Amino acid sequence: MPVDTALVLDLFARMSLCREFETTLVAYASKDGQPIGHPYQGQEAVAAGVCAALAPGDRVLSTHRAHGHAVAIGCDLGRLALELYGSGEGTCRGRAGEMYVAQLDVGYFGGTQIVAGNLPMATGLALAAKLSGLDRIAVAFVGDGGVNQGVFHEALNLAAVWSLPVVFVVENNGYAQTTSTEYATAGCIVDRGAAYGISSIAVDGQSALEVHDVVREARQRAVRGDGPTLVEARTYRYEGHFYGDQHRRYRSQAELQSWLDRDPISLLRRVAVDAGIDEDALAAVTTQARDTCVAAFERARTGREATLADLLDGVFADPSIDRR
Amino acid sequence: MPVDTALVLDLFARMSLCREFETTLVAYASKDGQPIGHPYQGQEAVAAGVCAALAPGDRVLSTHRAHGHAVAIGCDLGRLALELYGSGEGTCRGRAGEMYVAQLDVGYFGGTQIVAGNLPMATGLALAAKLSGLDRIAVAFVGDGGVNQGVFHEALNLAAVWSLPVVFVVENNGYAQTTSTEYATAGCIVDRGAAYGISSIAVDGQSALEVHDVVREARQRAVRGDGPTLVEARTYRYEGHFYGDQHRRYRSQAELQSWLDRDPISLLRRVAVDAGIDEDALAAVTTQARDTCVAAFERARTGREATLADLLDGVFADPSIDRR
Amino acid sequence: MSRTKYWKACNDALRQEMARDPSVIVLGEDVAGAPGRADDGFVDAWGGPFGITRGLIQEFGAGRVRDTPISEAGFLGLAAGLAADGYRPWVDIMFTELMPVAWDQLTNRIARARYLSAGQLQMPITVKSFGECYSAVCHFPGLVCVAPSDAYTAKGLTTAAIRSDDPVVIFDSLKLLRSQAEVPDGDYVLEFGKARVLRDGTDMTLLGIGATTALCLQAAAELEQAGISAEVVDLLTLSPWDVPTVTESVRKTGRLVVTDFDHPSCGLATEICARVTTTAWDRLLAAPVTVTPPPVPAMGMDASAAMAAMYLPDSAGV
Amino acid sequence: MSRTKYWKACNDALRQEMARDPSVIVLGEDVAGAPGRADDGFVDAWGGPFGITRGLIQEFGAGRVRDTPISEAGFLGLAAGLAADGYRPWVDIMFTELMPVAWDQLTNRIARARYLSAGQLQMPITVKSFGECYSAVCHFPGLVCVAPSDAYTAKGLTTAAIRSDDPVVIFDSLKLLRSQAEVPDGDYVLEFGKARVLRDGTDMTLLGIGATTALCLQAAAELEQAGISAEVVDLLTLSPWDVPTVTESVRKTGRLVVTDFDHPSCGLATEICARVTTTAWDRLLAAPVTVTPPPVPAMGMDASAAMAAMYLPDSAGV
Ligand SMILES: Cc1ncc(C[n+]2csc(CCOP(=O)(O)OP(=O)(O)O)c2C)c(N)n1
Ligand SMILES: Cc1ncc(C[n+]2csc(CCOP(=O)(O)OP(=O)(O)O)c2C)c(N)n1
Ligand SMILES: [Mg+2]
Ligand SMILES: [Mg+2]
Repeated sequence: MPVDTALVLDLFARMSLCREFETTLVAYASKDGQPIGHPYQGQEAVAAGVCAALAPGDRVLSTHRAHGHAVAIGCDLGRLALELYGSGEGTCRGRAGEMYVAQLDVGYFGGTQIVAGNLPMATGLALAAKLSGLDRIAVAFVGDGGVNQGVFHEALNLAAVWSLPVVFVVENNGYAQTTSTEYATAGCIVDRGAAYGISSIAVDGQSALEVHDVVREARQRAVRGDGPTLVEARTYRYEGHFYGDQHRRYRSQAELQSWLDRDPISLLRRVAVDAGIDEDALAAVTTQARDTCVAAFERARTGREATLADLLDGVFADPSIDRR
Repeated sequence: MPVDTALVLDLFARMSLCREFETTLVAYASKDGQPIGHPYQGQEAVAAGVCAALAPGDRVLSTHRAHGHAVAIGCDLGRLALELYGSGEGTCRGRAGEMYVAQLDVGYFGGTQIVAGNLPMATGLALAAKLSGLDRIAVAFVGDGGVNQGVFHEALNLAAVWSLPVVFVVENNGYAQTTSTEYATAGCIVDRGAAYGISSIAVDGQSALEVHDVVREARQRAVRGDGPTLVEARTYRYEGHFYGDQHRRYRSQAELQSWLDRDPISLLRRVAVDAGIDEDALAAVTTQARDTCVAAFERARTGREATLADLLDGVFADPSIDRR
Repeated sequence: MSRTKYWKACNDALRQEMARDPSVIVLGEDVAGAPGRADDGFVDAWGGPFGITRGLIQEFGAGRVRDTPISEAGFLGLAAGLAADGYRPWVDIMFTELMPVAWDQLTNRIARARYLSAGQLQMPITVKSFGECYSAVCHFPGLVCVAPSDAYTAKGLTTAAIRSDDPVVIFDSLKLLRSQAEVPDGDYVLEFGKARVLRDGTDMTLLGIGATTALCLQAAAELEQAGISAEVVDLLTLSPWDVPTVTESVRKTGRLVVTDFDHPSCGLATEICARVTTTAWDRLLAAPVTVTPPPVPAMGMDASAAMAAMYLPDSAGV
Repeated sequence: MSRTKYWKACNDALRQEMARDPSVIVLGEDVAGAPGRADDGFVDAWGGPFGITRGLIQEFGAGRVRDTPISEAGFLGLAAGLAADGYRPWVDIMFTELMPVAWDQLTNRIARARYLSAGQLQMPITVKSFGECYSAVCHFPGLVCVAPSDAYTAKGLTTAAIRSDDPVVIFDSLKLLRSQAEVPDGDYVLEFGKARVLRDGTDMTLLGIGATTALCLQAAAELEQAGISAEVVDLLTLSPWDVPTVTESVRKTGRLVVTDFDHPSCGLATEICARVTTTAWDRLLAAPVTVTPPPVPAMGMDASAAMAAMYLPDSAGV
C-alpha cells in the first residue's frame, strides 16, 4: 500500500509542533519561573496518530500529562501558553493550568489531576453522541499507571455493556512516576480490555502511522455502532516524570538509549523521505512549528495577570447564586 | 474417589444451619418488627463449601448479604440474633446489624454496606499472613453486581502483583437487585480474574462439595505462595433482594423453579444417602439446627436494649480523646 | 393542587421535566428494573429505590431511563460527559452513605468543571440521594446542595435542579417519603438560595434542614404552650445557603437553634451558627445552639430501630 | 536537639518507629521508587514524595517499605486489613486532592471499623497527605486528624500517630516542607487533642491550623507594633480538637480569629467559631472571625503562582 503523503505531513506537523512547543516551554518557563508541567517528548507519535485519525466534532480527554495532547489536537497555542503562565488571557483565564486547560471548540475537553479520572466522562461524551445519533466519538487517554485505578474498570465495563463509541488510548510509557509497569500492573493491559469483550490491540507507540491506522479503524467501528476499543500504545518518555526528576535513578541509560534510537519524529522523517517528500519541506515544517511556539511564549510573557474577577467569577452558571 | 462422609456431614450441617437460621429469623423478626436483612436461601452451598474448606485462623469477609456467611463460619448464633435485634448484648453491642457484625474469634471479619467494599481489606489480611509467615489465608465474598465496582479491580491487581494468599469468591446469583448479570456485567467474570494472571475458575454454586474442593485447592495454592484465586460460584437466591421484594417482576417462575429443582441441600442429601449416610442422621442434623436457631431468637427477644453507653463508647481506642 | 406524597412529587417532577425537555436522562441502579428484559415481559420492576422513577421507562423508554451497573464513580462521571454535551442527566445515588465511592467524580470533576474551564464545560447534572450526609458535600464550592422538607418543596426543587445549568445535589430524607402536602399539579420551580419562613415568632429562631423542619414546627407548637414564640425557618438550599433570610430572622429573635441530622463536626449546623454570629452579632441574646446526633460513626442506612431512636435528636431536645 | 527541616523530621520519626516496632509498614506510590529493580542497581529512586520516606527501604527492606500501584482505595483498604491483623501501616496519599478516590475506604471502612465492631477491629493506621483539604475529613467521627505546624510538631505527631491504636490522618503542608525548627534527636510524642499556646496576649486570639500558624505569629508581631496584644494558639489536632484550650484563650482575650486554608463552607474555621461562641459567650467582645480562601473550586495542587498568591489569605488579611 502506498504511503499517504498528506497524512504523513499532517502527522509530521503535529509531532513537530508537540516537540517544539515543549522545548520552547522549557526554555521560556525556566527563565520566567513558570511551571513546566509534564514532559511529553518521546511520546509524540501517540498524540499525533490519535488526533490525526479523528474527525471534526470528536471529543478528546487527556490526563495530567496534557500539553502534548492539547497541542496535537490543535489548541490555540498563544492562549495555551498564556494559560500555562497563569494569565487571565489564557484559554481558561489562568485557572486551569496544564492539567485542566480545555478548548472545546477544537474538541479538547481537557485533562485532570486524577489519573484515569477522565475515563468515565469519556463514556458520557460517547453516550451523548450515540443518543444524538451523531457520527462522533470520544477518545480518552490514560497512562499505564492509571489503568490500576478503579474507574478504569468501571468506565470500560460501562462502555462495553452499552456499546459506546469511545476509544481508550493507554499510553504505556513503561512507568508511573518511578514505578515500572511490570511491577505495578498485573497481566497484560490489552487482556484487561478483552475481559470485557472490548476489541483491544497493542501498537508500536513510536509509529505515528500505526497508531493512526489503529485509531482510525477503531473510530470506524465506533461510529458503525460496534462499540469501544482499547489501544495500548507502547512508548517512552525521554524526560523524567517532571523536569528535574532524576529519572536515571530508576531506569538505565541503555533502556533510554534504545528508545532514543527509535525517536518517533526521526522514524517518521525516514518514512516521509522514502515516500519522496522533500527534506526541505520537512525542515520548513519544523521551522514553522518553532516560530509558532516562540511567538506563543513571547505573547505569554506579555499576558496580563489574573485579576480578582478571574479568580472569583463563574463558580455557578446561575447569576443569583454566583459570588455568594 | 470415595465420598468423604465426615465432610459431607460437615457441609450438610452448615447448610442446614444457614437455612434454619434464616427461616427462624424471618418468623421471629416479622413478628417482632425487627429487620430481616438480605435473604440467603438457595446460596447455602457457597457459604458452606467455602467455610468448610478453611482452616482455623483463616479470615472471612462478607458483603451486605451477610448472615449466611456469618452462620456458615460458626458465629455464636445467640449473640448474632441479639445483634440483629439491636440489643446491647449482641456480638457488636447492637451497633453493627447484619452488614457489619463481626466475630473475630471465629475468623469472621464482617460484611459491609458497600458492595465490594471489603475486597481491599481482604488483600491486607492476606498480606499480614504473608508478612507474618503464617499459613493463613483471607477469603472475601462479593456478588456479581459488586464485580463492577472499581475496588474489585484494584484489589485483584494488588493481590496479583504481590501474589497474596487470598481467595475472592464471586457469588453470581444472576442478579444485583433487579439487574441481571448479563445486562450489567460485560464479558465473563472468570475472564476478569484471568486478565490479572489470577487463577480463575467457575463452579456449580449449588454443589457444596464442588465449591469446597475448589476452595481447598485455592487455599493450598495460596499457602504455598502461589497467589490468589478467583472463584465464580453460579448460584441463585430464592427470595427477593430483601423479604417483600416482588422478585417475580424481574425473573420468571420457570427460572426460579429450575433453581429450586437443584436445591443445594436436597442435592447434598442425595449425595449423603448415596454414600450410605443414614437418613435419620441427616434429619437429626436438621432438627438440631432448628432447635439451636429457635433458642437463639428466643434469647434475642429477651436481650436488653442498647444503652447510651452502647451508642457512645469506644469511637476511639485512646481514652483521652474518646467521648469528646 | 392535590394532596401528594413526597415520593410521588419527585416522580411527577421528573415526568414533567422529561416530557418537557428531551435532553433529560435518568441514570441509576434499578431506576427502572429488569433492564433489557422487556422481551421477556419484564419492565419497570422497581421504578427506582422507593418508586421515585416509577413508570418513567414506559413513558420515555430505555434510552432515557437507564439502569446502570453498580459503578457509581463510573456513571456519575458518565453523567458529567452527558452534561458537557448538552444533556441533563438526573442521577440516582441510592443512599448518601454510598456517595463516597463517587466522591472524586463529584468533588473534583463535576464541582470544578465549569470554574476551571472558565465556563466552557456546562454541568447541568442533578444528583439525587436519600440520606443526611450533606455537610461534607456542602463543603465543596461549585455544587448546589438542597434538602426539600416536604412534598411541595421536593417537586419545586427537583424541577429547579433539572432545569439548572449548575450541578445540584438533592438530599431527600427517607423520613419524609410518605409525608403528604398540597402540591400544584403543574410544574413550578423554587429558587435556589432561598430559605422560607414557615412560622413567625419573636423569641427564637428554629432552623430546619430537610426532615428536621418538621421537628422544628412541632417544637414551636410545644414552645407556644410554654409561652415562647419561636420562628421557624426552612433552609431548603444548603449550599450556597440563604444568609440574608436567616440573619433577618435571628436579628429579630436574638436566638438561633439549628437542627441537623448530620455528624456534628464541620457540619452545616456549625457553619450556619458561625456565620450568623457575625451577621447578627449586635442583636444576639444568646450563643447560637446546634442540635445534632452525637459524634459517633453509626450507620444511618441500616441502624437498628432502637439505636436510631436514641441516635437522632428528637423534638424534645429542641 | 538539632536544627531540622520539616520533611526530615517526618523521615526521622518514621525511621525511629520502624526500628522500634517491626509491625510498622510503609505503603504508597513511589515511597521508595524503582520497586523491584534492586537487581538492576536501582533502589530508593524517590524516597517518597518530597523525600519523606528517603532511605527507609535500604534500612528496612522492600517487605516493609512497599511501593504500590496507583490504587488509593485499594491500598488504603489493604492497610485496613493489615491494621486489623496487628500491623501498623503508615500510608502515603500524596496530596489531599487525591484522597477522594479513597474516600469510601477512609470514611466508611476505616473510620467506622472499631466502633461498629464494638472494639474488635483495631485500626492503627496513619494516613499522611500533603495539602489543606482537611475539613471534610474532620467531619467524620472515628478519625483523628492532625496538622503539624513545624518540624517539631511534625515529628511528635507522626510518632504519636504511628503508636496510636486509632486511625490518624496527618495533613502536612507543602508550605512547611523546608521550614526548620529545633527537634529532639530521640523519639517523643505529642498528645492528641492538645493545642499549644505559642504566644501570650490579652486583646485577641489568633488560631492557626498547620501552615497558618506561622501567619498568625507574623500577624501578632505586626499587631504588637500597632499596640495590639494577640495570643497565638496552634491547633495541632484538628479532630477531635482542643475545645478547653481554645476556649480558655478566647475567654481571656474576648476575640477570636481563625485562619484556615481550606474551603470556607462547613470548614474547620466555622466549626471552631461556632463552638467557641457557645463556650466563651459571656466573655466575647466581638463575633469570632474566619480568614479563609474565597469559596471557589480552584486547584490547590497545581495552581499557578499568580493565582495562589491571591487565593491564599495572607497575614495582612489577619
Ligand atoms: C489518583 C491519583 N493518584 C496519584 C496521583 C499522582 N500521580 C500523578 S502522575 C502519576 C503517575 C501516572 O502514571 P501513568 O498513568 O503511567 O502516566 P504517565 O505519568 O506515565 O504519563 C501519579 C502517581 C494522581 N495524579 N492521581
Ligand atoms: C457501592 C454500592 N452501591 C449500591 C449499593 C446498593 N445495593 C445494595 S445490594 C445491591 C446489589 C448487589 O448485587 P450483588 O453484588 O450481585 O450481590 P447480591 O445482592 O446479589 O448478593 C445494591 C446495588 C451498595 N450497597 N453499594
Ligand atoms: Mg506511564
Ligand atoms: Mg447478585
